Amino acid sequence: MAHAERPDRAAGSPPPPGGTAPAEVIKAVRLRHPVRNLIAVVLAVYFVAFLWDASTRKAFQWDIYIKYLFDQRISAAALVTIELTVLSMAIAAVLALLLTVMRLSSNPVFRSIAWFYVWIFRGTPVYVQLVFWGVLSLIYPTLQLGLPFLPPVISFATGQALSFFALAVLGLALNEAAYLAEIVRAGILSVDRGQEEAAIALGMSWGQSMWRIVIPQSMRVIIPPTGNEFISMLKTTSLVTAVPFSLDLYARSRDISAETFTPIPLLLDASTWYLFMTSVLMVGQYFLEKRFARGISSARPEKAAAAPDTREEAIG
Amino acid sequence: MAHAERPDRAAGSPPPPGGTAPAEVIKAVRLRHPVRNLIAVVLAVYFVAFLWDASTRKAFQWDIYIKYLFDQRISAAALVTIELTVLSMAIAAVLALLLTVMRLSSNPVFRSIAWFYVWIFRGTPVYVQLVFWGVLSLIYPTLQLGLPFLPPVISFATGQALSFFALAVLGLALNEAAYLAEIVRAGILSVDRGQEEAAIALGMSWGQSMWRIVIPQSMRVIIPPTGNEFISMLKTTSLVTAVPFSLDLYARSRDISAETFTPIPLLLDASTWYLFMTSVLMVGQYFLEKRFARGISSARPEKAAAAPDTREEAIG
Amino acid sequence: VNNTPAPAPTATVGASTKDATLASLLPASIKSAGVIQVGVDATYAPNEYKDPSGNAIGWDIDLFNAVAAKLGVKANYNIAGFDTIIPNITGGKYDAGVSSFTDTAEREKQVDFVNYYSAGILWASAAGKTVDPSNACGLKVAVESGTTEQQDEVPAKSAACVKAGKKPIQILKYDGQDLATNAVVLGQADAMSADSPITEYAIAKSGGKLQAAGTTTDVAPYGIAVAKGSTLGTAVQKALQALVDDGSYKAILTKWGVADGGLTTITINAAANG
Amino acid sequence: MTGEVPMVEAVQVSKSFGSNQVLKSISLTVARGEVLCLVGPSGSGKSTFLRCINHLETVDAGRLRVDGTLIGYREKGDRLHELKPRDAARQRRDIGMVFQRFNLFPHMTALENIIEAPIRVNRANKAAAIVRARELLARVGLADKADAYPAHLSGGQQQRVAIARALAMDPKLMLFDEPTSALDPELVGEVLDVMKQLAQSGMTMIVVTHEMGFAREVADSLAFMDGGVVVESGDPRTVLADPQHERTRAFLSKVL
Amino acid sequence: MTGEVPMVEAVQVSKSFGSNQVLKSISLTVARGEVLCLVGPSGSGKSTFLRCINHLETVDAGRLRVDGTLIGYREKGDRLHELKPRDAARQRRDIGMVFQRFNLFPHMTALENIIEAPIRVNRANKAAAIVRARELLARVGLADKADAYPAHLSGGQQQRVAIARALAMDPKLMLFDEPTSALDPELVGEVLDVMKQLAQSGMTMIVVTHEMGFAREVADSLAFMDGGVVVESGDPRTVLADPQHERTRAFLSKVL
Ligand SMILES: Nc1ncnc2c1ncn2[C@@H]1O[C@H](COP(=O)(O)OP(=O)(O)OP(=O)(O)O)[C@@H](O)[C@H]1O
Ligand SMILES: Nc1ncnc2c1ncn2[C@@H]1O[C@H](COP(=O)(O)OP(=O)(O)OP(=O)(O)O)[C@@H](O)[C@H]1O
Ligand SMILES: [Mg+2]
Ligand SMILES: [Mg+2]
Repeated sequence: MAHAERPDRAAGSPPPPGGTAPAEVIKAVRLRHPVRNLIAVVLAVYFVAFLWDASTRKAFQWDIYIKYLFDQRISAAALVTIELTVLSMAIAAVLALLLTVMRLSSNPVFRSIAWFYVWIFRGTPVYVQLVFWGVLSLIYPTLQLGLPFLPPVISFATGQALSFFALAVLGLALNEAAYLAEIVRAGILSVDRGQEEAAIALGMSWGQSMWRIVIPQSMRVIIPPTGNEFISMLKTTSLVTAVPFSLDLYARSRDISAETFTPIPLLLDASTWYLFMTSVLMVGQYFLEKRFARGISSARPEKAAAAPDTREEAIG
Repeated sequence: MAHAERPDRAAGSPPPPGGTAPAEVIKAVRLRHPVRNLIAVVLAVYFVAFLWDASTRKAFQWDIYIKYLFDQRISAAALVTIELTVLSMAIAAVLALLLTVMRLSSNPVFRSIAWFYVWIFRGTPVYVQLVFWGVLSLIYPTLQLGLPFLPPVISFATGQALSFFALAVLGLALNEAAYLAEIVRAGILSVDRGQEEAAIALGMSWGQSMWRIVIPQSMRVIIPPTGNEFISMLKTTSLVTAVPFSLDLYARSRDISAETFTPIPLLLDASTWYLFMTSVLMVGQYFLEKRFARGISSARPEKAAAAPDTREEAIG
Repeated sequence: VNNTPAPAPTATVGASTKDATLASLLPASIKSAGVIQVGVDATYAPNEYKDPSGNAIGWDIDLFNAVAAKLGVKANYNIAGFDTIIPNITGGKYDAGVSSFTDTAEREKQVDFVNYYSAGILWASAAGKTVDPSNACGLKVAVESGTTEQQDEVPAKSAACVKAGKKPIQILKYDGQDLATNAVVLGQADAMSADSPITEYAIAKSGGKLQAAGTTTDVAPYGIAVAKGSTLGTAVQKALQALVDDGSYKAILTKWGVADGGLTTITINAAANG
Repeated sequence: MTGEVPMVEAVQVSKSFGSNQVLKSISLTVARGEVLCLVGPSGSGKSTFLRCINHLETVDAGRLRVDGTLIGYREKGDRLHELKPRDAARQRRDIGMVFQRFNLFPHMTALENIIEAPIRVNRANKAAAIVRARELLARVGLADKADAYPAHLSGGQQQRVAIARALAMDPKLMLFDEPTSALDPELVGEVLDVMKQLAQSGMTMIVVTHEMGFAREVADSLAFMDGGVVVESGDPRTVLADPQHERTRAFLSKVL
Repeated sequence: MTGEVPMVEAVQVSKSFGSNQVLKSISLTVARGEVLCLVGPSGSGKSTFLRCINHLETVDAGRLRVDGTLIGYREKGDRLHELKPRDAARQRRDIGMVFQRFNLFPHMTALENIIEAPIRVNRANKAAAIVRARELLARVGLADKADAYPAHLSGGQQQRVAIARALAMDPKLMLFDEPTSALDPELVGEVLDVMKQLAQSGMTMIVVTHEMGFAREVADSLAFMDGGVVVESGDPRTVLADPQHERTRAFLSKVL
């Protein structure tokens, strides 16, 4: 017979805190992991030894590292790197939205052109693309806007109009747009179709359901990879030397080391700044992700929510 | 009263194909999208005009493009690029697995070291990292293996032991490992926790449940971004000039243009090869993804599967 | 693959044989290895550039191969970015830098130079476009990163422009001389500034796409860079002097069409020592 | 008299997805103020039929009218024209729909969920919309949950908010697609109670459900669908007690 | 006589997640060959209790024995030692578990799902394992579905495969955690039938369920849990017909 022994509480009333007559709390001998702990200790010692060694190693020329870390040229170059990043990400975001609308369109012309764009820009190295943008004004000395096969309406000389900075931004933005477009598309596709249907069923237009319902929810999926792209863009700016544009962080640190013949500490300076800036962005991303997950993360029918279902919930 | 009018079929028997007395099929006037269609036509015309213009534009020097497209030096360099890609991805994959195990470990030393690694390598530009690997032997003329603070067991001269090719592969692999580690981790976390529990409940060990149950399923999540990383690596090899290693596709095309003074067609040659190789990889990735989705894509309790639930199902 | 030993110098030009007394001057490490590790930026034709299979060639290479042969060792050419060569010598990765280094007092603080040639600076512009180097204010001038042209010559001219109330020169920095030269051919830059042998060679090879702008100026010695105080410097100096004396030095320069800047006496650190 | 035009009138409605004919000449009418329960096995086309009524799907053949208006098409002379998206949206405003999986907007509170469509679609005054939303929340027994996000509501509460959200548009007709089948058994009752009230208030409703108790008690008629056809229909008590067709009997024996 | 040791014996078992005490001194026994139904509202700790029995969770206080063996700990003298993962796995082999959401391995066919553990864990001969798996599939009425992937099976079929998978390890005890609550009502019967058969064959079972009909018909005893305590337990017919406690009555009035 199965039966509850000692139903020692009056049913219907919550048990007193701590429980009456609590069973002995189990104080078991914890499981040990001797091998794992040994490896961990060895690794930790190696790690410390490596840091210790690095801090004393002559080749790093830490005195020079410190001297130039806050050199005005370096910090000014870091600012240029930030400008490049922000401008090109902003332009890329606008382009990406356009591309996404084109790719989700039912019109085959829009879809094909957007596909072609993404194919070209994802298929070639950004470094090579930047070299191309550098010679843009040679290939197209004047850019003409207007109807094809007719005299142009507007026409301007690319060489004058576009500085190397502008070309660097353009090159980075056009490349990035192809990646962001994929991210935005994936984000929109990730929203449960029922959401759009519920909105449509309420009489909302496609645009309203997109802006009010689908896009806010897709942000949760879009923000993390976009944050990554932002961080990645900050690093990609180190390639603008291909344009050639040479006022960014890496190029300037290289300029200094060409004068002082101390490339290693100046590489370290540049790396430190990159690391600092990307770390700031990572922290920012963390908080942004938290904000956009608001009310969404556990939005599922009660049954599924009751049991911790995916590992992410269980761990994160 | 609600009632079914003309229940003209004997209930219980399937209706004859086509249906008896079919209602008139609706042949409605289709909705037109005049504005959208106009934009599409204009875009298409622009696109064709652009291609037409490019095909005749002198600056591209198509004759030289064709002359060097299958130049033996270019195709040999493409092979070197593939070698760089495959080797560094292979090494990165092994490292990434190690890092993932460390990050999922409950031991804080393992987790911290893995975190530190990922932080450093994701926080600095790969171009700058490659420059670093190039000067590795200046910083560490000899590498010594052994216990810290004791005389080394093995020691070898880095300058001799590591060619620039080896350094390029090493630099690319170490950078890539940080990214792959994130991907593998996300893939493992994406598998429903119930899967591991079911395996554990059957008496399988953690290792068995990982290898037989969790990892095969995580592949569906791991493969697509890993494919992207592979493609991205192929393009990143264009940066090995920073090491400096100069037998890859981009560097060789530059070498040729140094002799011929025709950089634009040679950039196009390199781009064409990159585009070709990445396209082949994309096609390969498509089939790989299909394979690994086997039996998994629609694996959910029947209720949810009955109604198309997410947009991805509805569209893809 | 990148560190392929250069092909042996041809029999007719620069053939030289081992001189045991000179060889004895070599530092022990090189002697035992039998190889001199050389850093070279192979984008500086005709001084040093790459053959179709990617190996370093050029008259600098021919000349140094002859030096190595005199010293009874082989030269191994590591193709490198120009601005990384000197740090690699001070760091001990390369024994020597053979890359058309202009011997300057600034650089002599880092390394010793065995002077082996006298080169000037010469500008070039696209054919049909007249550029005056002494009045290039507001123009775009292409240079290779890390060269004296990038660090000293063009910035000085630009500063003069600013002083005179004119627009500064826009300096376009490229990772290799080939890119800088091509920038002029394409029209991305108005002119380029490089060492005279390079500019002359580029003009000759470009098939009429480039023309000289102004004349050769700022004549200064080239030097083979070695670690400060290394006996390798003396060994190379003596070996070069021997090549000058036996006429093979002249033969190599003549073969490449750059005999104009040839020296008769090989010195060390001419910039500081005059 | 308005009573003469039925609220929903389907005449030989057919619908295929590719080669799969899901609705095979369905004909039925629902009068104003009536409650129709639609039952049938999985895949029989119940959801598809509801979706056609709300023009989330377009019918291929036959005619479907809600309150006398053709759904999905505009009659112009003797030709049919596809509706512009704007006109389709206008038709949907008058038809409320409640889904099996609630489909509340997870990034909005219960109140925001309810006022969203009145404000955006009907351009209602915001203050007025909020007052009305609170009334509706009270009516479904959730006056105190106005500011809760869906994730913090139980399934039954979510579904009641979804009903309030649909009611906020003052629909003439409410469609329910298995509104209780994603709920824990304990929570089913509270949703059915709200629906019962709604039926009693005179709302015209079509309810796809497996809750035979509800059908028996509340529905004016019941239609049993299988394989895309209405196999049998009539008074729910009659059909449930004495099904005429073999397929109906087989299905009911499993469900009851 | 083996009958003297109960199959499951819980003595004042407690379990907390952080500050949330989910099981509060639960004591109960299940004798060999008995079927215990565990019912109670959501969050009352039913699943957690099952998971403790199978050592998917570790108890904080009290003692939990299966077939006389302490679960989760090893007694050595008067001290308790945490089990090594290998020993914990050995304990689990003898306990079958069936989950609400089936948790079949989606990348394996029904047959592969069943033979996986016998081959990997028990190092059974593959041919023998296949023969046995086919027997089990036949027993749950799915002899023809051996090569189907879970995605191509209905929920009821998946759950029956999951039962066969658990049986393939020849467990002494089977735990069922709401095995039918993710199923369409039509499919519930087929799973309950398999469980009924299993009970009749003498398997010891603990079943968390809302199916009171099953409890009444099959269970030897029924325990009602709420807020982490066993409020009431006894013969299922007695408890269901005449619950002693207010909470039990409130719950049953909703579910029945
Ligand atoms: N968008 C779609 N594209 C293709 N086939 C579809 C689509 N929607 C439904 N179907 C198919 O139409 C048939 C009827 O589906 P429907 O959802 O209407 O059934 P149902 O009676 O509501 O079943 P359930 O009880 O499972 O909800 C099924 O075979 C289904 O696979
Ligand atoms: N891994 C966990 N971490 C933290 N809290 C948990 C965990 N698992 C369960 N809980 C909590 O323990 C309590 C009891 O959960 P349990 O799943 O045992 O309830 P249940 O009776 O099975 O309910 P249901 O009918 O919803 O399945 C709940 O409050 C739940 O939130
Ligand atoms: Mg349905
Ligand atoms: Mg549970």
